[in-house]
Amino acid sequence: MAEIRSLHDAVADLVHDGDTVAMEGFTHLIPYAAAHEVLRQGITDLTLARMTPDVIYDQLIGAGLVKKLIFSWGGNPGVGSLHRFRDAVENDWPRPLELDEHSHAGLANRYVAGASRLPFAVLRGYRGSGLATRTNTVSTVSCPFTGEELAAVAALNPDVTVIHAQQADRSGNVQLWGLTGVQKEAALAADRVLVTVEEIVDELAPRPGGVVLPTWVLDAVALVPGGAHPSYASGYSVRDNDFYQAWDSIARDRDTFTRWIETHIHTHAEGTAVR
Amino acid sequence: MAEIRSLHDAVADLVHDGDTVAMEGFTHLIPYAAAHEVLRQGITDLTLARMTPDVIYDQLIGAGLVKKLIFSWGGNPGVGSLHRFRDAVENDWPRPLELDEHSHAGLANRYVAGASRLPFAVLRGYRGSGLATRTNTVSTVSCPFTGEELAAVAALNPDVTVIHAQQADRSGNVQLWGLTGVQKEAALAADRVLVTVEEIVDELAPRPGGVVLPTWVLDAVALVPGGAHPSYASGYSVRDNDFYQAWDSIARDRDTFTRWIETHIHTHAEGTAVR
Amino acid sequence: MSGSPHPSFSRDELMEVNAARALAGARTCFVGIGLPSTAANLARATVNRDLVLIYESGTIGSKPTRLPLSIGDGELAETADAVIPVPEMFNYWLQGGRIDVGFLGAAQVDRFANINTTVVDRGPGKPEGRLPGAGGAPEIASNCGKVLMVLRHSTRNFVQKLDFVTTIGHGSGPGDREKLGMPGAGPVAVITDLGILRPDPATAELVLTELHPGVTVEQVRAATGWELRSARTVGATEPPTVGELTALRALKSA
Amino acid sequence: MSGSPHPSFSRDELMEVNAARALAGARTCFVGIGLPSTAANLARATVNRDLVLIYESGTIGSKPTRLPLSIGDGELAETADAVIPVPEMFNYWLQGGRIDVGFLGAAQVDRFANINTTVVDRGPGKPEGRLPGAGGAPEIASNCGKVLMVLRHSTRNFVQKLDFVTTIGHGSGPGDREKLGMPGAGPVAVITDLGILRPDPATAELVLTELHPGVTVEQVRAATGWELRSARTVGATEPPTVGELTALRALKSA
Repeated sequence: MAEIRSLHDAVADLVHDGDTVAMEGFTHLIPYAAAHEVLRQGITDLTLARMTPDVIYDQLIGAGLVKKLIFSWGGNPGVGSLHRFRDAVENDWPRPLELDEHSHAGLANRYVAGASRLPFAVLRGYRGSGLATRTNTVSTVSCPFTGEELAAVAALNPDVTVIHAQQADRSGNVQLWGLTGVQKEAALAADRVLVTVEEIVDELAPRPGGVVLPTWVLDAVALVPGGAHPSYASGYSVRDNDFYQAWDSIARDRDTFTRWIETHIHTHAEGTAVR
Repeated sequence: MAEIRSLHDAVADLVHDGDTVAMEGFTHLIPYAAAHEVLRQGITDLTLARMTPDVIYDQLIGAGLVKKLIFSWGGNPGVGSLHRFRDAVENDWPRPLELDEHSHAGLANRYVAGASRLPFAVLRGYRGSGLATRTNTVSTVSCPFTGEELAAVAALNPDVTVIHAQQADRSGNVQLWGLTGVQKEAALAADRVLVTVEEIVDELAPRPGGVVLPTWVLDAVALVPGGAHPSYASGYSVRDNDFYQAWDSIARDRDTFTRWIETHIHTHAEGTAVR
Repeated sequence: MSGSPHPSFSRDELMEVNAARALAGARTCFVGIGLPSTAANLARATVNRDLVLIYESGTIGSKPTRLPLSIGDGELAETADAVIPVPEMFNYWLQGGRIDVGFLGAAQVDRFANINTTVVDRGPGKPEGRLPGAGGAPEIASNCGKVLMVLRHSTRNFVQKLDFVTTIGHGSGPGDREKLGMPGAGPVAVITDLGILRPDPATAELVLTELHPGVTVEQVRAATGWELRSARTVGATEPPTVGELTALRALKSA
Repeated sequence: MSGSPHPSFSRDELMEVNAARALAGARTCFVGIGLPSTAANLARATVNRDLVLIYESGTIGSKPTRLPLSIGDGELAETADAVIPVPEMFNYWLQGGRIDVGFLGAAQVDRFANINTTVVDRGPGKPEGRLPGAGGAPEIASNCGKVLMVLRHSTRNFVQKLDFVTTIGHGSGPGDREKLGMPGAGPVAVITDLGILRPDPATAELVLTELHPGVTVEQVRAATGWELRSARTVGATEPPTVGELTALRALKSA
């Protein structure tokens, strides 16, 4: 059952040094506020999983909290590179970053296997790609009916999944809608789940495209309006494309980045949205 | 692209003697009117697939149109036996009925593999069950990462899938909502798809729980209000539980059944709902 | 509702009330149609108001006001916390280990709580008798945290040897579930119209642990197709309370 | 909109307009972000008003009024015919063979239209340069009916040998896709700011088939890292019309 808690306490209790953490949200509903709380608490040696690391992981990587990244597309969408990610991979700054790199189809299916509590998933993928040679989480399996050889990807079961949603009710049932990405799979694959929400309501009204996660598959819900900024929460906010564009120059330089984190994250109280 | 057609013409063009046909709908939205049109046209030697054969397949089996049944639970839900199904299996009346029998989890995953255009799907299922010894569409596969042996089920790709939905727009895009069962998977797994609908509207308004099938994955849409009776269409009708209970005595006796089919199906014009 | 015993009740009502009681404390229940659905809905009206009912048609948290005839009646979806596709139900929720209790009926059960719902042998020269088939049972029995069963007690149902093994309970004894890689604990109680059988912790064989009011050990043994053993002490189930029977009868007449 | 040639346009606009034209007649397009998204949205405004745009974020039939910055901008979902989970997009729709055209960009492409978007070699003693990675490309290139590519022409992008093979186009020549069990036809055109390359039907090697107005064969060869061959007859692309350029500029400024 999900308890409704402060973001500080939920992060402190659920996210530990050395954990494998998935903070999902495909462009939409990215749980930035929770990531910033991880930054403030200095939780480190993390293995981070996300299909699109995005600026949220660029921040955690640049701050030196990440030892390994599981991902499938590591850019600043529509803008360019993730400079902190590149600097870590290319120059080991501020620490070396181990990579477990996939295609979107493969990583999505790793979460599907995780949510299904199967050890692997099957897809027609990675064919001819060099990706499979760089990871031990892609293999092959033969169809017992046709003999066709297919790709197998290892299940991904994070220690903790963190997502942002529009609404929770007072019992901790959660609903998200709009682009819902792989959030259901990432949540159901994890041992522990933290959800930040825009709003707590008396009753969840069924929404078109709504994904409901019952309270009994969650551990904590934290009320954090604006907690997806600079990404967005459909019905509550719009994507701050200007911030994504501004991030390019912030992250390009180590010192600028470090000052930005110091100014905008460490000096902010818990749960304060970064604008 | 789906053409909007009469039920007669759509069935005549899309369903052929000898086809493998899935008419899906888990208690809700069962495409009875389309099955009755198949009965009227005498399309025969069918392999029928459905998780729950239900009264709809009892009718087609009793009429002698079916040579094989792929299924996972063959009862009259909440009432008892499907007497025509039993008579065919036990006494070869009116013809022998070959069975390919599964668990719900297995058959659902056969459709998933079919929709994914994979040759098989993996599940932790059939363990210790005698079911796997009676079919050649269950096998095993070993996880290439953990060595665990899991069940593999062969993809099910019907020649035709027939479903009933609440609404289509004039371009043939379809929306269904409420219990949507395995209809999306059954439709996307098939070579041809026929959808009967309660209503044709100018524009599909997104609904909570709505499943949208774009016109370009469908072949024909036929307007058949009440086409799910005696099952139901959420928002349009309620389940006719009395009919399901009455079916027990209709189907128990071969002559009573045959007279019922003659009276209620063959003497009815196309698309007339059986009440 | 009153907790005092009710003066008059049927054997079926004893079975249904005790099946509902077995759900006290559970969070989530995967509900088969028929007796399991009666029990689960009665539990929501009595011992476990917060019980989350999960139906294989795709509903999570259904709160029907009357007993559904089928597992897909409209009210199950309309009152649910969430409605999901059937493949997701079996893959993410059932196989995903999200469900505490699976509640099953059966046509035949053996001493190790294995289940047959596929075919029955009707004697030499006669064709097999056809039953509905497996439905969700093999994976429910494998993947739920534990399994409850409810069925009427007769030598036709409680058999020495199953005519077909549809669904594994405890296989041929301790360790079989582990060998088969089944995550859940398997059947923990079989509630009948005569009493309750539970697996002996040492042998996994079903033994008589409770009798319903007015039922004798001999009656149960006579209705069981194998040499039924009794637990060291055989308890007695509490008679249905007025509250339980009122709720049960209201559910059925709604 | 007028069909007459526009007096003034940039190289990028030539690329974008011709990329959009390549989508005439397609029903469905899996749209990568950046240039492919520009082309697909321009196609909807010009040559193919009914084109179904599919974004990997889970939208089917998006109809944005301005160019999205990311593949998950809110307008893509709000204007879509359907919004689905990401795993379903990759499994049922892309792998399911439902999508006619995959439209990809690339950091490096070789003569067989294989793609690198993972890492680049920056010379001896220097660490590999990091690119964003595969995203959806390997399975888009495998499973769409055919693949279009759009990227700027330079020896940095059109290379003799990829530093890493992220995504297979035509492998090492004819038959390779079949051997790898790839259902789709693979890359059929690479549209650049200088012209269009297409695979030679006999060898699967990319050859120059069309030049944009004002571009010479020598310019294209100089911008290509391998000995680029030309088709027997090298055509010329039509200059952008006023209608095309107006639509393109409106999309970009919206």
